Amino acid sequence: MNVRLLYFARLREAFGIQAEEVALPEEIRDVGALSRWLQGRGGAWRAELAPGRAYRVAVDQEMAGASTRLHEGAEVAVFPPVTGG
Amino acid sequence: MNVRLLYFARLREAFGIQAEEVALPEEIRDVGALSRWLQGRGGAWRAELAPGRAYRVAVDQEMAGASTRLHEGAEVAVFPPVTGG
Amino acid sequence: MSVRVQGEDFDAGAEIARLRRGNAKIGAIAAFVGVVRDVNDGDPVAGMTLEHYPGMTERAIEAIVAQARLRWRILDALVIHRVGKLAPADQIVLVVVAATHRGEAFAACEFLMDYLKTRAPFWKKERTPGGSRWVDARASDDEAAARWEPVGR
Amino acid sequence: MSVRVQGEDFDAGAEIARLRRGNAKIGAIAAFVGVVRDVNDGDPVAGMTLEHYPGMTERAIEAIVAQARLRWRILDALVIHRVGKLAPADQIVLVVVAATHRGEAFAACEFLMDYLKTRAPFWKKERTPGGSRWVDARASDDEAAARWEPVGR
Repeated sequence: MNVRLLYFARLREAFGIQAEEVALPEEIRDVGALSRWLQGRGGAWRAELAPGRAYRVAVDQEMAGASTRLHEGAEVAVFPPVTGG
Repeated sequence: MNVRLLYFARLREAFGIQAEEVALPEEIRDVGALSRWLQGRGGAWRAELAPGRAYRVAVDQEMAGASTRLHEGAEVAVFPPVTGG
Repeated sequence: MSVRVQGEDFDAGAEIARLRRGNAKIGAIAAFVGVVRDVNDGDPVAGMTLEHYPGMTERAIEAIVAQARLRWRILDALVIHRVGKLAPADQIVLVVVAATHRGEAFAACEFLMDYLKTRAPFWKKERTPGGSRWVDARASDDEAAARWEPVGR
Repeated sequence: MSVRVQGEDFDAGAEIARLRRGNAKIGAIAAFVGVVRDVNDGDPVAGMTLEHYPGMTERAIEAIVAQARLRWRILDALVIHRVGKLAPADQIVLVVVAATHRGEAFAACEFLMDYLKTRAPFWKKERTPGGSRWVDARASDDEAAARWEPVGR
């Protein structure tokens, strides 16, 4: 499954990347699995997305939870808790 | 005791008077007694100031209760509940 | 802190800008504008006249602002209340509160409005097709003001 | 109802005036202006940069406004949120809510601000003498937003 990943703010800087297109292994079907897959990259990925770290995921621009399903062509954004206003 | 009485809004119109200087009998020493004394004038005075009617009294521009004492030269205002804003 | 009772209209944006200037601690400004509606209690309203008690009005509003300052850490506040003849869509009242944080700005602004409605000596007389009538005090306004008592949050 | 995300400053007074025009049912306007402070968490702040998630930002704010409309009878609402580089005393955000009665205008305006703070994808990076730093989310903002849940008043 191909998805587009976006990173914002502190996570964008920590990962050194703003956006990427990735082909996910077949078993990665929801946000929780995607997060563990990204942690597998090690380094900043493991540190920033480890259990207990505060980050948020949106799928197709809607806030998502660990069980939110992914789909072909999804836009998945990973970012810190928001601090606007 | 000489006091200056002011009336506002609906009460000003009902009494047909905006302000008056009165020399109170010696026994009229607080707001409650003043109100009963004014009711004694009859007509609109009795009707508007009767027990159960909603009106407010300020002494020297501070909201007052029935037991608020009067004094020589006091400015006493009688008016309906306020409706500003 | 500033209180004005006036016949003239006001410019809410200019007042907010003036309040903001020169205090870099301000992080939050809550403002309220009250406007004359064209309908009240189901009747069309052609306009209204606001009567007040000169002298006591300013004192009462200043006392309300002083209470707000005791309750919340506010940096500045402005109350402008108009009197005299007003037409539908005319502005009646402006309350602006500046604070470091928004929660205090909102709370103090709403408190000032609720207390203005129930503690400041203004009276509205509406012009309707059936003639002029004094507006009755609303129980809902007394209830709104009562929310803030007793002191303590 | 109108949502704008923009780099340019805004004129709160002009926006309030625009919202008021042409709706004679409006009796109450509550407005909030957020301003960049020169100090945060005890450190002097020389300025900040607001990053956002284009596309999702507008959707998220529109969803928040739609929620406010379900909860309160509001006649109109406006949200303007700036992005990019800002200096102390610059305006960040404007929320204006028009309603028939003030209680609903105040509640919806504060709700919109609380939800903007916790639901809309904006991130602040402050410039301080010690370097730039991303602002951490505040527990107090989560608590402020949580006040509005569950639905029902």
